[in-house]
Amino acid sequence: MLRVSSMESCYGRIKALKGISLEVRRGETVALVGANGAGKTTFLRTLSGVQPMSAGSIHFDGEDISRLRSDMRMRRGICQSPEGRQVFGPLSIDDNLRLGAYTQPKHQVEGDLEKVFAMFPILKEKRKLPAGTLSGGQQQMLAIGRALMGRPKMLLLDEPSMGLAPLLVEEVFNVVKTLKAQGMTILLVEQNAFAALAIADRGYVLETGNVTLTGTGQELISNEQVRAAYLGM
Amino acid sequence: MAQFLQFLFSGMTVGATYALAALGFTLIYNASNVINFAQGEFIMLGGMLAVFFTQAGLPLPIALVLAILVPAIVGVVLEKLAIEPVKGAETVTLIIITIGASLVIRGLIQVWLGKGTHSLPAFSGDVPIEILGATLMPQSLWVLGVTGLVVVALWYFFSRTLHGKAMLATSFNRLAAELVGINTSWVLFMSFAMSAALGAVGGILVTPITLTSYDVGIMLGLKGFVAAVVGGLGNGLGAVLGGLLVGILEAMGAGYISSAYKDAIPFVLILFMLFFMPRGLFGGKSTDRV
Amino acid sequence: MKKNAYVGLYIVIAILLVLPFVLPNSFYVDLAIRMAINAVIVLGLNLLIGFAGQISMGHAGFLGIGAYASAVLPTHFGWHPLLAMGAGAVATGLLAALVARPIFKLKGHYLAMATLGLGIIINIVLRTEAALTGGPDGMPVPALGLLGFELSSDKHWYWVVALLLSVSVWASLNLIDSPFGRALRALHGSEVASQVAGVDVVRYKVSIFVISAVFASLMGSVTAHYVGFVTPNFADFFHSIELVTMVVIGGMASVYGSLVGAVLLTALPQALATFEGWETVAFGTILMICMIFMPRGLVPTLAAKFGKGA
Amino acid sequence: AEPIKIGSVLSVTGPAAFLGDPELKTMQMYIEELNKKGGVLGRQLQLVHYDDGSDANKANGFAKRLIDDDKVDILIGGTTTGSTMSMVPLAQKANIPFISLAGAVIIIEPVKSWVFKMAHTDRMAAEKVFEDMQKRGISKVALLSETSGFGNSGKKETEGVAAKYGITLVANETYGPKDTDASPQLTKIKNTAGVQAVFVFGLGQGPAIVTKNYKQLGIKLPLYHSHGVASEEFIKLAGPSAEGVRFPAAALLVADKLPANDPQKPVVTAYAKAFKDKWKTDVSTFGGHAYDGLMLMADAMTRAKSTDKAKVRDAIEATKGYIGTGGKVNMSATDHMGLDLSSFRLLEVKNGDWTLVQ
Amino acid sequence: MALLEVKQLSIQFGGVKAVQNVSFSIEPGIVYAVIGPNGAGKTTLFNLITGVYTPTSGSILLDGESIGGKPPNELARRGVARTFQNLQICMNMSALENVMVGAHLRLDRNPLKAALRFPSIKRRDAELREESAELMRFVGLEKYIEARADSMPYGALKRLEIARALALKPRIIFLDEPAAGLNPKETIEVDELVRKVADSGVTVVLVEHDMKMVMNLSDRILVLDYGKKLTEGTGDEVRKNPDVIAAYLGTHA
Ligand SMILES: Nc1ncnc2c1ncn2[C@@H]1O[C@H](COP(=O)(O)OP(=O)(O)OP(=O)(O)O)[C@@H](O)[C@H]1O
Ligand SMILES: Nc1ncnc2c1ncn2[C@@H]1O[C@H](COP(=O)(O)OP(=O)(O)OP(=O)(O)O)[C@@H](O)[C@H]1O
Ligand SMILES: [Mg+2]
Ligand SMILES: [Mg+2]
Repeated sequence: MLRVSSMESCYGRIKALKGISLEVRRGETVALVGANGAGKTTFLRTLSGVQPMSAGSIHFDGEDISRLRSDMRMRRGICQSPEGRQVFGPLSIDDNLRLGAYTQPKHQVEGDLEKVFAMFPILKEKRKLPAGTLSGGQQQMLAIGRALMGRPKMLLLDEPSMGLAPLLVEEVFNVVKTLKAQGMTILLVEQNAFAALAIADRGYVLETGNVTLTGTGQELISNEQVRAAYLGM
Repeated sequence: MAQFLQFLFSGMTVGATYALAALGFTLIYNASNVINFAQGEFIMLGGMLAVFFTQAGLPLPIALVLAILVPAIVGVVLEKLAIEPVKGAETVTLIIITIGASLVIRGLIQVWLGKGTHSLPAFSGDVPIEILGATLMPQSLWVLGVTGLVVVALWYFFSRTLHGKAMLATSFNRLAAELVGINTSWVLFMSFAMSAALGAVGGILVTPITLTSYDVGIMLGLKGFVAAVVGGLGNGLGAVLGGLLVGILEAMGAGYISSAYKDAIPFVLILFMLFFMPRGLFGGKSTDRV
Repeated sequence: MKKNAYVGLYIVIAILLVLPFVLPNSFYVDLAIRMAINAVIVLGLNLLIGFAGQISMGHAGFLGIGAYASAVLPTHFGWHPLLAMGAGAVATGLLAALVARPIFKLKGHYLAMATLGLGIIINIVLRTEAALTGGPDGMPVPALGLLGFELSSDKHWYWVVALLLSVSVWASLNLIDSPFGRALRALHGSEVASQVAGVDVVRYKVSIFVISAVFASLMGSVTAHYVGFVTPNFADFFHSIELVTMVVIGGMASVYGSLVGAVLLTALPQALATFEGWETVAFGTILMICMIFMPRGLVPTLAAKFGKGA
Repeated sequence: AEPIKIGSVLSVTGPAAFLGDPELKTMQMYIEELNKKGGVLGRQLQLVHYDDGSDANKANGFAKRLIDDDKVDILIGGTTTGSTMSMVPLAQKANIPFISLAGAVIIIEPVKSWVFKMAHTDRMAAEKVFEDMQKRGISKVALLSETSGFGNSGKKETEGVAAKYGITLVANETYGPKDTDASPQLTKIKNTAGVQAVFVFGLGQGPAIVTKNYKQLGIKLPLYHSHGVASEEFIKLAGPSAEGVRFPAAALLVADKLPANDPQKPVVTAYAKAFKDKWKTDVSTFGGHAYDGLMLMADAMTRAKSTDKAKVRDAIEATKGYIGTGGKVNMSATDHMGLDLSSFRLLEVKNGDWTLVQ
Repeated sequence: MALLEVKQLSIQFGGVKAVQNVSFSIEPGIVYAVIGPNGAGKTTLFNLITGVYTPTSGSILLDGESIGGKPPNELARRGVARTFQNLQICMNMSALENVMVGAHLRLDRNPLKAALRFPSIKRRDAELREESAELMRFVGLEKYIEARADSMPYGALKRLEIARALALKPRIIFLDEPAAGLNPKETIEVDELVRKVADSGVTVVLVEHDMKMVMNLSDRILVLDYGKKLTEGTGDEVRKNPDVIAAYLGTHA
């Protein structure tokens, strides 16, 4: 479904991605792990088209989307819950979610809203409040909910469990599992590498802008290097 | 009483011209967080072009349409050439760019249409309306009326439509806006087109009262900025009230206190007001958390 | 701030030393003096705008106070010019300190508008109190005597101003790379973070506002004596904007940027003066092009390009 | 031979552009014309001009540039009093003749050895107006002046000479040069007891707005303006509201209405025609000052038979009976303007045109 | 005597009662954790104690002295340092300078002396530069000593905040989710780091959702829920508390 070949991206003169090639098949959940600064966030942003790509190509659903504007990629079904939440602070939670469905037909929005509220009841409780006043974890829920409102064909999650309470971490992973079961394609960046690899079909290990290792989730979990470097075991 | 009423009318008329300018600021600010110091020039363009096209012998409706269309195009060109390329730059940088743009627009009009002052005939004649011994010009009602309409339209757009929300979202967080599929370039494009057109409409409306020349944009732009800030940036109703407030304070100041200090009086009061309302009359509370 | 930051200072001093001997005539000396005066003002303003991140769109007002103190006090009250200059600086400092506390509750565009208003109020007072200030037409300023010898020739002025400039650059470099300067930059970056680190944010904002205002006032006095004539244009809104433009074009938070900005924008109108009607267009175009291609200002952008410290 | 360099600093843009623009146009036009006729003293004239944007500080800088860098032979210009005054010390120091086109009395009072001026003074304008008021038996007047240099100086002079004509100023208001409305001030004046006439001292579009407001508020008192409205534009902008307005102006404005025996007639008709033909805009008296300055200079140089600065200065000071657009000029060591009240005409707007008040 | 004592502390935003009548006290030298579901009021509690917010009611005593409503810089003076859940890094400065700002109060801040380049100031600055670099190594940022803050990844910035807080030489330090955004291995590093800080005698107050880390480190734990105190106790007590399990931990921990 997604094929990225030798993607490069730079901040000024510093190359943050040095030729990443990766593939995600339809319905697959793929985890991306790596230390701070490995380039995971940069990779997701480049995929969404909000970070310029200096070399390489991206094919999605058989189409070359490398030159496509970010909003067009979103319309093709690539939705992202970004790092650092990035909610629209002064807008209400309701509006934040509705904007998540900006590209979607109107009639389905109410139903989707209810689905998100069912997932994160606290958002419903606070739906009229400005998103900026939410606590860190609540904003994280909002960011995930907003991405889901776009009815993604492929969902990009950048550290979705960050700042969430244990109960909710579990909840979020359950959501991912459910979505996966419904056939959604998911690209998951997580520091909680163990949990991520556990539910992923496959995983990639990123190191300073390069893919250094790849395999099924289980393979990676049992890989000595990975265990030492990322799982702290 | 009649005297007070006269000051009030006078202040409202002047204030409404400030309000129209302020609304233009609001529109662009809401889409991009940019304070467009060239806003005054759009007002000037509206008035000057209306004069030029009518003098050139075009039928009035066509002249007016052109006088609105051309500034809109100028606004769009400005956005594409000067604002879009520097997205994410510091506020002051953008301020300087828009100041540069205003110089260019003003300079070109000066070279093209000269430095003369011009007037347009009032839309509904020059016979003053008497109310309780005070007089009000029919043109003032036009200005006030259109200002009112624009506020309502803006309020509806920003608080009731998804596209309005999308515009706000773009100004709050451009990255996130792009991630939810908003074409932020288009949003900016539209905001400049709309506010330039709005400015031009304002320029046409106020010219019968204020006269126009290549350099009226400076003062209107400045007062419009003040009005927009006083009202609370980004709030249409605030912009209008801010404009009226400044206008009325000037008139009352000139009438009751000292005409020499009439321009200073609103500033003194506004400074005091800001000390108690640091985000203007209707500026939203900060929602930033740490 | 790297060690080589001071290299620029030596270059500046070297240029200042050579300049009078290569300039063709006293018009260019005059231009150089005006550039240097502006540079000192812009240095101070850059501390406020570039380093501390607090915009002021009314600084010309402070300049005006200094200039008029030097004009009014000696003319009408017979004060010694140096005393008048000092009084102007003190008055400016007091005024700035008085308004700073409430003003710095404001942020961003609200602050911009408040400072703009302050500048306009000062300007209106200078314009209106015609009995003292000569009104919109301005008034002449008596010559400045220093230790019994009158500053009259351009060359004398040049050396005085060159010395002032060198000292100001040196002091600015020192200041920004000190605990005080770091606190200023930190409150620009994040107010709560600096506050939690112990920075009394309000006090620092007030101090730097006062310092830059006093700088402007002193240089206003110097300009007044040098030109020999003051008008309310010294203090008007456009002059404030011009000063801010110098800061931004040269480069925010860049000491050498201040110099470059001041030099360029002082020279530009002279260079464009022969354009006959097209000056405004040309000036605006140049402003825009500079900012579009170098949004961070000349010096920081070029420094980043050629990999040198700013 | 080397051309004679004429340095000029004019306010071609900014608030005083209304004055500076026709001044520059006139200078350009007549220098070309003089050169076609062979120049002065057989040398061509060269104009070096800078626009001060109505900022006196800039005028000072440009004057320095003209003197030190361009090395001009004479300075003509200084559109506003502020610009002029900021240039005066430089001209005095450099010993270069300086013919100012601005209005205020302080330019020539006290006399400055190298400085001359062409325009009528604001004091004369006030006197001309008061003279007429006196004739009509008006003694209580409201003054509404502009907060520009022009208006401010006018205000001072008006206040100064009022008593001489037995006039008291019962109201004294101001408006800003860029104001778009003066109704509050006019309302206040309207409600002041005893006012018999209103005198407005301003320049450019401001007086037009005041005049419109005056009509809107239904004030019926006689309305006087200063010579600051002396251009066709005023009538166009103020429209029917201008009916009955009186103001002093140079003969230029009514060139075609002057009696045939008026000594100024040939000069002003020729200038008015030439200017209109060349620039396709109406004449204003301010352009006329530039004409006078230039011609006076040419005359003086011819008499001095040299461009030597001191000799030219002396020749200018010795000017007698020169007829210009502003009137008959008789300079002397104590009078560096050389005009008297008779050079001002009092005009009234009737049926959308100027008429001479006899 | 308790180092910090909080009594009946409350704050309200509009209708939202973010913290309600919370009381507790912290003995010097311990690691004290605050946990609770998202939106329970942990960050708000930190904001109250460190002076970012002014309490609606209640009192905060540091060393027995009331500090409620005092501005943050005043508290910094008394040895209170903190990090932020929503990063507060000065992006216009280098990483090292960010840390140096933390030492602000320990320096001579006279602008005149600085402008005149007094040798004493220069000398002290050079020392501080060394000290700050040392702190960066201490938190595991040796790689970024020369870096500009705006070019650093999220996880590194989290640690930069800790270094900056330490530069204050605090008596008590408040850490808001120091391990968020770190992988398990990095979390262990931070875990050790906090241990070292606590061992050096600094009282640590910790908000964290990583239960392993919390249980590992803390001497006492305060549990908040809906702005109210749910319970307080040692790790074991809290872990077994059924209310805490229901509201926060789930079956998982
Ligand atoms: N704005 C920026 N300017 C310059 N360099 C940057 C910028 N943002 C990130 N980098 C650099 O790019 C590299 C990749 O960063 P990225 O944020 O993608 O890492 P990450 O894997 O998401 O890390 P984390 O786990 O901390 O989120 C890092 O070396 C970082 O220093
Ligand atoms: N400035 C504010 N305005 C309105 N509500 C606020 C404000 N600050 C906090 N709140 C509300 O107070 C509650 C507590 O927020 P707080 O950030 O303290 O939670 P938290 O315990 O830190 O959560 P998390 O674990 O998600 O970080 C939240 O419901 C939040 O919406
Ligand atoms: Mg990341
Ligand atoms: Mg929190």
